[in-house]
Amino acid sequence: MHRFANPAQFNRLADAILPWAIGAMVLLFAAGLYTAFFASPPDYQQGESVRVMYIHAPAAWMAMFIYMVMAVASFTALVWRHPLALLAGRATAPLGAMFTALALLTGMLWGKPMWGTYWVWDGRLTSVLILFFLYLGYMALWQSVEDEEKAGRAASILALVGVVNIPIIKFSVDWWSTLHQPASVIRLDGPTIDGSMLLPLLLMAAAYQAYFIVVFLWRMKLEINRRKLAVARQAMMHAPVGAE
Amino acid sequence: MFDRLDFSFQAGDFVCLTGKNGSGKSTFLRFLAGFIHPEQGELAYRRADDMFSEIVPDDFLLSGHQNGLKPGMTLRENADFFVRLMTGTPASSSILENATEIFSMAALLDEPVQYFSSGQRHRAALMRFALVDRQIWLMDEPTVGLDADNRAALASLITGHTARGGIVVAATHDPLGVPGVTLDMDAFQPAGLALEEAWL
Amino acid sequence: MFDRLDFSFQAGDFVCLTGKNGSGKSTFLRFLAGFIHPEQGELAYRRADDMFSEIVPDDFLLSGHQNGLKPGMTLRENADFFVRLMTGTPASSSILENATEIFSMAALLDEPVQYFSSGQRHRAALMRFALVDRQIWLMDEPTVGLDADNRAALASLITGHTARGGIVVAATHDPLGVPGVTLDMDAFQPAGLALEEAWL
Amino acid sequence: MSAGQQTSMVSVFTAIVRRDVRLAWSQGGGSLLALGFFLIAVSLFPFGVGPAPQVLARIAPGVIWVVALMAAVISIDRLFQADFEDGSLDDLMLAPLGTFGMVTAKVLAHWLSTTLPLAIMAPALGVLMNLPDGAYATLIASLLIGTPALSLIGSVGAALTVAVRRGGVLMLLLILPLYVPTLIFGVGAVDAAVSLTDPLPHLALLGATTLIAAVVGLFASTAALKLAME
Amino acid sequence: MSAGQQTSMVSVFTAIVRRDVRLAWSQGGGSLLALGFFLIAVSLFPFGVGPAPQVLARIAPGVIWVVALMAAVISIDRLFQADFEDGSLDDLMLAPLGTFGMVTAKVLAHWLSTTLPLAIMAPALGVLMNLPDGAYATLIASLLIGTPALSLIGSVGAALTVAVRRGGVLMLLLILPLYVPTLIFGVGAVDAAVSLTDPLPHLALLGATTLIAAVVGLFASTAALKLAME
Ligand code: HEM
Ligand SMILES: Nc1ncnc2c1ncn2[C@@H]1O[C@H](COP(=O)(O)OP(=O)(O)OP(=O)(O)O)[C@@H](O)[C@H]1O
Ligand SMILES: Nc1ncnc2c1ncn2[C@@H]1O[C@H](COP(=O)(O)OP(=O)(O)OP(=O)(O)O)[C@@H](O)[C@H]1O
Ligand SMILES: [Mg+2]
Ligand SMILES: [Mg+2]
Repeated sequence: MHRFANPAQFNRLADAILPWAIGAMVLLFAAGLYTAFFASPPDYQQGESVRVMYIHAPAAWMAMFIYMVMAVASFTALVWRHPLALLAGRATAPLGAMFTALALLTGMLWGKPMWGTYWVWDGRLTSVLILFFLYLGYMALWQSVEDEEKAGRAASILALVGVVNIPIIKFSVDWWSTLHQPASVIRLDGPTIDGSMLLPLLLMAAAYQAYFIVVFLWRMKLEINRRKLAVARQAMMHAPVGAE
Repeated sequence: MFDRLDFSFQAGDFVCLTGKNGSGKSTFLRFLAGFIHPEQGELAYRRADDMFSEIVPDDFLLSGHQNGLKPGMTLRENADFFVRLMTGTPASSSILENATEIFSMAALLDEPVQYFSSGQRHRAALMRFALVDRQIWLMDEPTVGLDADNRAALASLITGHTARGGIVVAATHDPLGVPGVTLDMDAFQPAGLALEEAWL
Repeated sequence: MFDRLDFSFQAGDFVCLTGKNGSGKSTFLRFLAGFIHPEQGELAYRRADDMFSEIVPDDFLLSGHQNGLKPGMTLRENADFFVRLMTGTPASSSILENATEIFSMAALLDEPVQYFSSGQRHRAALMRFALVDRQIWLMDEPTVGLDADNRAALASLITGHTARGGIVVAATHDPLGVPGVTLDMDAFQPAGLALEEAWL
Repeated sequence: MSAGQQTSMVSVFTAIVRRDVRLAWSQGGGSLLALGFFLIAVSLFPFGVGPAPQVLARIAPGVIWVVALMAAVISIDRLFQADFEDGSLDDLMLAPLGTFGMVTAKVLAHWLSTTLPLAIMAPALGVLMNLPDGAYATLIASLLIGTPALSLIGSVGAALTVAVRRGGVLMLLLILPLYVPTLIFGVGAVDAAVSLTDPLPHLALLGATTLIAAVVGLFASTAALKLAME
Repeated sequence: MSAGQQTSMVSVFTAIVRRDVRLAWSQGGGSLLALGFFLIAVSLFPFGVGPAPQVLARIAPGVIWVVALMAAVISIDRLFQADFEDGSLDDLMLAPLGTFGMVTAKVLAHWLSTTLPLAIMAPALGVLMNLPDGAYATLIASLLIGTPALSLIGSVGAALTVAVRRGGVLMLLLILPLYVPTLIFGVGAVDAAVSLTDPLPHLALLGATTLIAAVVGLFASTAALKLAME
């Protein structure tokens, strides 16, 4: 595990994975978008607007998934003081916030034709909104503490406290009987959705995953370089006069 | 933060940390007090019973750049809370009297700290060393803003403590007039380098 | 606040305020800068054209117990804002260079002030005297936290200013090593009495 | 020896609680101001929403709870920061009680001095907002059960932002989302009382939230505080 | 000579405005956080009041205005305090611009950096609160006209409490009552738009309030600030 603690090792690993991940991402997006918008039937109830689902549902899954990644990274950073884990948390947060925003926006756009309003204060919707706020808080905390290391660890504590929200999102539809429909794919007794709609849904989910991996690796490399630069600058600042 | 820093203090030492601005004196004191954890290496502490152990915060008193006084409370209330906090018992009047005498604070004892001048505040903060009995005193720039009389009082307070077997570590730019070891922080590897190796 | 305080400074003077803690040095400096108004008596100021006038704030620079630096901005940004604030023009690079050299701050110029040690911060604050051209410098404990090299730099900065006809008033407990008048605040009536008379 | 040690820890604990309660109520302390904020902010709503009694009654439980929550958060923002700025946090952490005990004492003091008085003052605001007669007991009960969670969760935010300038508002951002469950169950209880159904299930959930907040909050605050002092 | 003097004053003024806007938006500055507070606090109300769309729509203008007001007050509390604590207020007051000009520059910077963005963000919150479609233009207009008053009145409170620890909440108490006229006319305008009547008279009164706040606020802040520095 401490093999990856070395930034150089990590960079090499990332460079090896990236081309494959980018290829997979392009293919999956092409296939996913094609099946979602051209090669799948309109819903007998919702008509063409069902196609929003292929964007919306996987985005919502990603929003929760990325939060868990961030929480695991935070836990690793706090307990084992793993320097790369801090950066991993920092690299994931904007992605998570982006997918959460995407789920919120597509949900709102979908809500207008389906429910007649952009927004209702339904349990599922509000807990996703809270998730969005948690991402924002995490990023704000990173921004506002002066010392990088400290900032990251403080944000990690917040991320762990916020994990409480994930089960609330997942089960809110079951606890409160509300407008939002319950899970039909990710459930214990197997998916209850028709195969023609399941395929594009899964393809889009895979495409989002690939996108996540690509951007995550890019951002990690960026963070590592930024960090290196900061350390070098600090070293220069503290170099004894005339030492070099 | 520091490289190649290897030293030990023992009972009765007065250690004077000197060094240029930014050489790490304040950081080092906070490190000794256990606020900052070393990236490598360790800090060990040998008790009278000859067992090595981790640092126990009970053995320290630290006075830093801030003075730790509540401006709205009088000096007496501040001192009383400090003693309760550190020992769990109220300050006995003899201890309080003794502590106020050292820096001649008696006239100010029942004044709210917010009306003190900067030097008076600093003296009030230094009173802690006479209020509570701890072995290791960590002082960051203890002479700041003190007039000549009070510097002398500080010096004799420190001498008394080391004579009783206490340890005093003081970071200062002004000679305190107390004989002791001088640790020049400029001599150690500056900050940032230990980190650098891992990242570059 | 003070009773029987009657004095005058003139161009080229270096005035060293001394006195016990709480004798009113800081208060006196803020009074000179026009922040505090006298209860009785007045403060007059004679310009080169031989006219008496009220104090004009344009002629002062004050450095107090706080340093007036924004922690999130770099030293260069802080200095640049200070010059713009005081003159309305951006800091010329030659002036900035000269000012950083005096307290050897060149290496820190592009670092955010929040990472400075206490002495580095204080030096950054003292740079103001070299950044802007004002006749009267008011300094409250300018030596605090400075190491030996920088104290010497401060002394020569002051000497240079008085030689050019400037006035420097400094409250300090450490001898600065600059020849000048010493004004001992202990010699004046202590605080509170002026008020008392009016009420008794 | 061990018993003596024990007693002394208890008295260190009470010394911290008493000091903090005293500071909160003294000149410039936060409690009176939190109460004032509670009072004024709630009384702004009739200006904003209009004086129609049935509208006010409809939104009364929600407004009272939301503003109580803001008052709590505004007063807790300096739970550690004031001590951090004047250096006494160093002393508190070097005290023999340890950081966890110290945090517990300070949170308890905040609840006693600030959020508990909010609960006691709430009925008066209920009158301003036309709260129906039957709901007062539940309003007080819900606030009594829920306000410790406000102090506990707030302390996490206060500890996380202790070393940050302008921590206060950042803390709001971190903490308000975490207050949502407390708010939902608290208002739920009062609403149930207003509509003459049983508020007990809501109160039970509220109590559970407070318990979780106690465990998670105290540990997270301690960790965050140690971090901030590095 | 006099003209040269003039130009230099203008550039001192802009230097202060630019610095303050920059600080407000930089790491740890207040603007982003005020916006975050605005967003989060408004979204707490549906939790408190319940999700019924028509109730939300009914109280939307009031809630948005009240919370905008709190966001303004929370961000303005350190208008002078931050500079006071780090000593740069001394410099600002010794600058050739004079205290009145300096105060004007700082208030302008606060409006540009914080309260103006609140006005711009308000429509998004209107959606959350189910504000009727026809009212958005008036909501923005009322906030654009009314928010300068929030900065101006707030600056008086900030100046009065500058030397006080925990000024923030004390300031709330001083300032919130003074905000009432702005609040009433601002909400009045939006309510008029909701009920399809003419909002212009309300907006005119709101503008008058802002003008009065400009005159009284700047002088009062200057006087209060000079007093605090003694
Ligand atoms: C802003 C509004 C919305 C938000 C925040 C939101 C949130 C979510 C979340 C978190 C999931 C993942 C559920 C899980 O895996 O358990 C999800 C899935 C889904 N949402 Fe939404 N949603 C919104 C609006 C809508 C609307 C308007 C519709 C359509 C009527 C809709 C239909 C769906 C469907 C069909 C799924 C997939 C369910 C599954 O198969 O698991 N959502 N949404
Ligand atoms: N805000 C205040 N309100 C009332 N009295 C004050 C205030 N500030 C200072 N004093 C009192 O005025 C006196 C002079 O204080 P001042 O700070 O000028 O002393 P000083 O000579 O600078 O002392 P030091 O050497 O400690 O800095 C002190 O006795 C102090 O108690
Ligand atoms: N919070 C911080 N983050 C990053 N670097 C810091 C921080 N605090 C201090 N430093 C850096 O650590 C170095 C040591 O600082 P420290 O305050 O220990 O110096 P010092 O020896 O006490 O100096 P002085 O004599 O000026 O008080 C400085 O170069 C400073 O820039
Ligand atoms: Mg230091
Ligand atoms: Mg002084």
